[in-house]
Amino acid sequence: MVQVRIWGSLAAATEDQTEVEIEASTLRELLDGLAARYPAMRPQLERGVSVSIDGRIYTENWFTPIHKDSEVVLLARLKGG
Amino acid sequence: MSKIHVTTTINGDPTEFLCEADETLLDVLRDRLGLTGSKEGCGTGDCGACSVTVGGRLVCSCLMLGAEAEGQEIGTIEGMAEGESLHPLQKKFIEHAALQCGICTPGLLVAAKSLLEHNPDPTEEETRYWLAGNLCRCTGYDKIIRAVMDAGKDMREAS
Amino acid sequence: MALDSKSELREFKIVGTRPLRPDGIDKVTGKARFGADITAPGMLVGLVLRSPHAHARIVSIDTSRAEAVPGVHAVVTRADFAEPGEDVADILDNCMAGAKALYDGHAVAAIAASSGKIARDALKLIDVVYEVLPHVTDVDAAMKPGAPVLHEGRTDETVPEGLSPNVISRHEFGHGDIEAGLAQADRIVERTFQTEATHQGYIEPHACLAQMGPDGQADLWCCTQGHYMARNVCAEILGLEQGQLRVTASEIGGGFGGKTTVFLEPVALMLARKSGRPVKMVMTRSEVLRATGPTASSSIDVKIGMTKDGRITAGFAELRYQGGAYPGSPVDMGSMSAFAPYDLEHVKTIGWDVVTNRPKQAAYRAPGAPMAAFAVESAIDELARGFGLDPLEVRLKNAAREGTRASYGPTYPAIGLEATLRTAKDHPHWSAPLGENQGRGVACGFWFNFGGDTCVTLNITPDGTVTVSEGNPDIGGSRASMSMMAAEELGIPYEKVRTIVADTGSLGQNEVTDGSRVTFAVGLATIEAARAAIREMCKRAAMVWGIEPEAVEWVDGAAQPAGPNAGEHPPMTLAEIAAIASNTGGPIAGHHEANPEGAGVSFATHMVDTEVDPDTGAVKILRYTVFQDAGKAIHPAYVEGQFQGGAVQGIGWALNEEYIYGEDGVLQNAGFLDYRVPVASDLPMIDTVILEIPNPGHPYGVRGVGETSIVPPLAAVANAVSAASGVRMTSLPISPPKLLAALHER
Amino acid sequence: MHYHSPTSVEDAVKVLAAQSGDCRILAGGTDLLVRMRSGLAEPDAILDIKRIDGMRSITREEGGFRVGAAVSGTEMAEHAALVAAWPGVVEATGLIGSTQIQGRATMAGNLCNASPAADSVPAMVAAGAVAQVAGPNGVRDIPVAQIPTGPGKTSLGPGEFVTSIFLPARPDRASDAYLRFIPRTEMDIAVVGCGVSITLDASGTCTEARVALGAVAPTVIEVPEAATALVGTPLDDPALSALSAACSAAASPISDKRGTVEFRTHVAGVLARRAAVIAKTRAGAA
Repeated sequence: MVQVRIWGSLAAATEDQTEVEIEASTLRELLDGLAARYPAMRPQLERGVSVSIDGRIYTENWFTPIHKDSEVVLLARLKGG
Repeated sequence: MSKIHVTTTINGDPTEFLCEADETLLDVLRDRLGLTGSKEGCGTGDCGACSVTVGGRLVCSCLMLGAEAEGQEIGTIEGMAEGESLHPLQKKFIEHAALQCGICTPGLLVAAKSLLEHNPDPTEEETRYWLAGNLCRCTGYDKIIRAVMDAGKDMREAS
Repeated sequence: MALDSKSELREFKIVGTRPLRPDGIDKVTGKARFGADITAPGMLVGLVLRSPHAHARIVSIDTSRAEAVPGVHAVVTRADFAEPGEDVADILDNCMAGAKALYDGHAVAAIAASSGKIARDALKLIDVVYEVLPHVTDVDAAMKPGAPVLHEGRTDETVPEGLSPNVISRHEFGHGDIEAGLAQADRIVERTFQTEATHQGYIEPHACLAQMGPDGQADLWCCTQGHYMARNVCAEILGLEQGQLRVTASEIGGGFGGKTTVFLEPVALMLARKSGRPVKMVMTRSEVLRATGPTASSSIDVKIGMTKDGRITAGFAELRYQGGAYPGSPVDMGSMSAFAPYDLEHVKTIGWDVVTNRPKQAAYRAPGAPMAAFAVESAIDELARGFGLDPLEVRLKNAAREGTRASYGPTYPAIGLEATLRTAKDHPHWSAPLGENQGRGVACGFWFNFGGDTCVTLNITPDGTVTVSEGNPDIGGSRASMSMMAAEELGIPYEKVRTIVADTGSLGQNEVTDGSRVTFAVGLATIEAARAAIREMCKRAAMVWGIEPEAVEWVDGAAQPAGPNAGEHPPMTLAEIAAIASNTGGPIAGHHEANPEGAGVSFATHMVDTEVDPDTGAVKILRYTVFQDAGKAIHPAYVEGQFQGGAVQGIGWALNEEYIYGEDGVLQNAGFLDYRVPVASDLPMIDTVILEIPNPGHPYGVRGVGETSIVPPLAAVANAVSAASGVRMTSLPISPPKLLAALHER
Repeated sequence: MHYHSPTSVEDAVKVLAAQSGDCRILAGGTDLLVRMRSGLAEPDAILDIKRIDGMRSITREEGGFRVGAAVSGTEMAEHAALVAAWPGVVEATGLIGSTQIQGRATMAGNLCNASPAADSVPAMVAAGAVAQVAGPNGVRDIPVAQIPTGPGKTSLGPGEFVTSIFLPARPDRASDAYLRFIPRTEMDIAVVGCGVSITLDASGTCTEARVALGAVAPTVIEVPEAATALVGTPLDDPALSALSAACSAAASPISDKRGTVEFRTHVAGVLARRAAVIAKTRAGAA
């Protein structure tokens, strides 16, 4: 299981928990796992998120590995100029 | 409507063109003569990207009619280098990284050349005020001002 | 791909020097071809008819009179476009209005004619019947129940009941317990801040040239930050296959985020399709300001508590951004970045995305962050000064560092904020004397960087020179940086490498030039492409020497035996290997395609001195210094240029730039006369200090540098004005009438 | 559209008389071309006065200066005697736009464009300048203050145009100054402008003064009360305060995108004071 920190707006989908546990070893498994366990989170996941894994930010690479002790934080999808 | 026939000199080349009465010199340069080095950033004289010299005076070519060029000596960015040899200002702009995107660069160079012809040893303040009509959005002007003043120094030493 | 383990020890030969840029001569001689400089035989001129109303139902559009004008070859309205897919629906609606015109300047029709004059005259013959609707341009007004509504049904699940349908989404970030934190404070500052919308103000108006054949093959030339983006979006809108639309990026005359989307391009393609002729479209400056993408305006409540020794006990901000007529203001980015420079136990931000009758916002350099930093850094400054504390010391005391849990969630790796603050404190600027009516301000800023899809192909020519093809428009010298990194890796002189920006037919997908990504991501791909070419060259040398490829290493631009066991062979240079490439297996190239993630975050501290004229409210910038972490500066002159340019855009935002709407919702200052960007005589030199705390996510340690520099100046200037005049300005711009009124109120 | 460039005033008057549509006078063109570009002006014809004899020259006349209607701000600044006599008028004209604009923009054009915020006009009014107007009924002289009648409107009759501006002779110990307020340091339209012209006697007492304000009313206005505040004084602090108060009192501006009523009213007084101090120094006061 991986500990995942989510941001405040998403807590409505997790009964106000800001940390949840998901069985995942890759970014894709993480996102799929979140969607399956917290269906109310799906609209936001579909709009897009970024994920910080051990302090580095990922957006798209499905097979980015996640370790059990990784720090995983969901972020709003990054935009730039 | 009949077009106006204009005989002029551009960068030393005798040039004739036909234009409409309401066409600006900038439109003539860019669209009729293929001299696209002069840029249109605003069309209202507020950005200086279209700067050229007319009879040795710095003007915005967007605020002058093509018809007014009759009998005049026009200088544009395309006439600034002599063959392969760049003008000292052109060299200094590259050396000082005084351009990022480069859209304002032709107008700034024409304006800076005019400055150094009028005032070979300008202060920083004089340089900034002379160039106040040339907007640059990338550089914050720092490297441009340094390049112009450095070129002035080299040109003074060379003369 | 991570920072080279030996990078701390690596002695760069080319990286960190200041060679001349490859496009320099074209740009100083007027030869460089920008968007409006491209022509095609037989091309038509395309012009757009725009709504004079801030909000109106389009009852009917009759184009028959315009179509009858000799010389008019095509007229386009929304009816010409098929219903778009959801992901491009707003983009198309912004390029060509559907049921409603949503802002002053919204495109409602377009014409292609054989001359500009004919097109201009024919535009007046398009009869549009509007039913004018009530409008709203202010963010706070738009949120109120009963405000004029732009769209129904766009509100997402994050928004509670009872608000105007103009409220699109709510974003909440943070951790801890704000009330508990505030309870520990010796003083709490609670204030509301406002910032007006500003425009990127690139000097080159949008321009493009489109042509399309009946077979569905099309070509587009345009000035854009991302020609692959332009291809994909236009293909979807026009119903073309991406492979059939080739887009070539012209030189680009500034973007700053504003050219990360399309405005004219789909319309030009449609005009080209209908007319069967190439169509060129160039915006006027007025069109650029009215109808492209300025940044959001904002209204922000901040509440911060501090102990008397300068520890921030809690930070709260509620941010309301209007991003124009469609969802998508960068309020989420603002909410994430607002407190990012600080190590806070209790922090919370709430962001609201709101639509109004203004043009659809586009990204502008660190989108969303500068206004948030203005609010937070102003409040921190007020607290620090209220306690008589040194504002740099207070920031140092609370600074985020390696191991800090960021306000937006993750734990920071090595970051450079503390270094910028310490350097600022030791800098002579900090201790320089000030005169009467003068004041000094500081502020910190933060921005993310990201990677994205990236392709680079590096070819070795037969004579041993190198060409690099990349897919990101060069907006500020990136071709120089890529050539430098390729030369560094290959061990050859910089002058032997020429980098070009390839069209969409030449490389795979490339993310837009945005998010400060190019030096990071394209640089990384360039280095990898060079390494691939090196591997191939080592293999060729191994063939010649009859040894195993693994026994060959690349040193100083040549293959050489890796050790004594590999045999005695004189090194073979890149040029020598290139010369016999045909004999050893054919041409040699390296390429790299990736979606590199793991870009590093970036911090800056800015310091500014201002003088306030107490009789007129005029503010003069006397001195300015930027301290920013670049990770590793590839070409320091262009890194300085990014610092300086961002600082000056921020100064403009702070002092004089603003969108001014009348009661009628019409933009009143759609020109460079009254949209007042800084001019040369407004400014001093902008001093820069480059710090280099390597990003562990890049082989050379590069961090993006392009955006962070616009984040601190709004607050730094406001703090300096406060120090000089004694009044705290909470509304930007600090234009003279506003400041004078505040001085008189005091 | 038709373009005419006659070479004599007589021909110009004939061309103008022959026009049935909208014919605009082109001097420096820095306002006219902007209007054409934005669609605010769509003239049927343009009459370029720059080739007319005398339009581009500055000549001495009765101790003063006659400045042709097509003389640019830069050309004025290069005329040493003019600068010495009327530094305020020259600096006001030199403030119009950028270096590029100054190479083209003219006092006469600035006057006939009839903007209440025109920089050169308060200076000209303070200077007592007189415009010479040619038209179908011959030539007439008219104080510049009487040319603009409202934003964009002039008192010129059909077929009339300004051919020159006359700046009168200067006594000793007299000078002028012009200041404006703009948000940036260059490139803006005046939010408030103020021209002050004074004459001192040997003891430094002001014997004559004229003060004009721009951008605080539909036209540039002369403020006689401000002049009264100065005459008979050594331009000391009480006089300057009275000047300042008179200018603020005379201002009846509007709030718009460039400034508010309160700002313009206050700054009118600030600028008047500062301009008077400059004029006093220039006039040679100790």
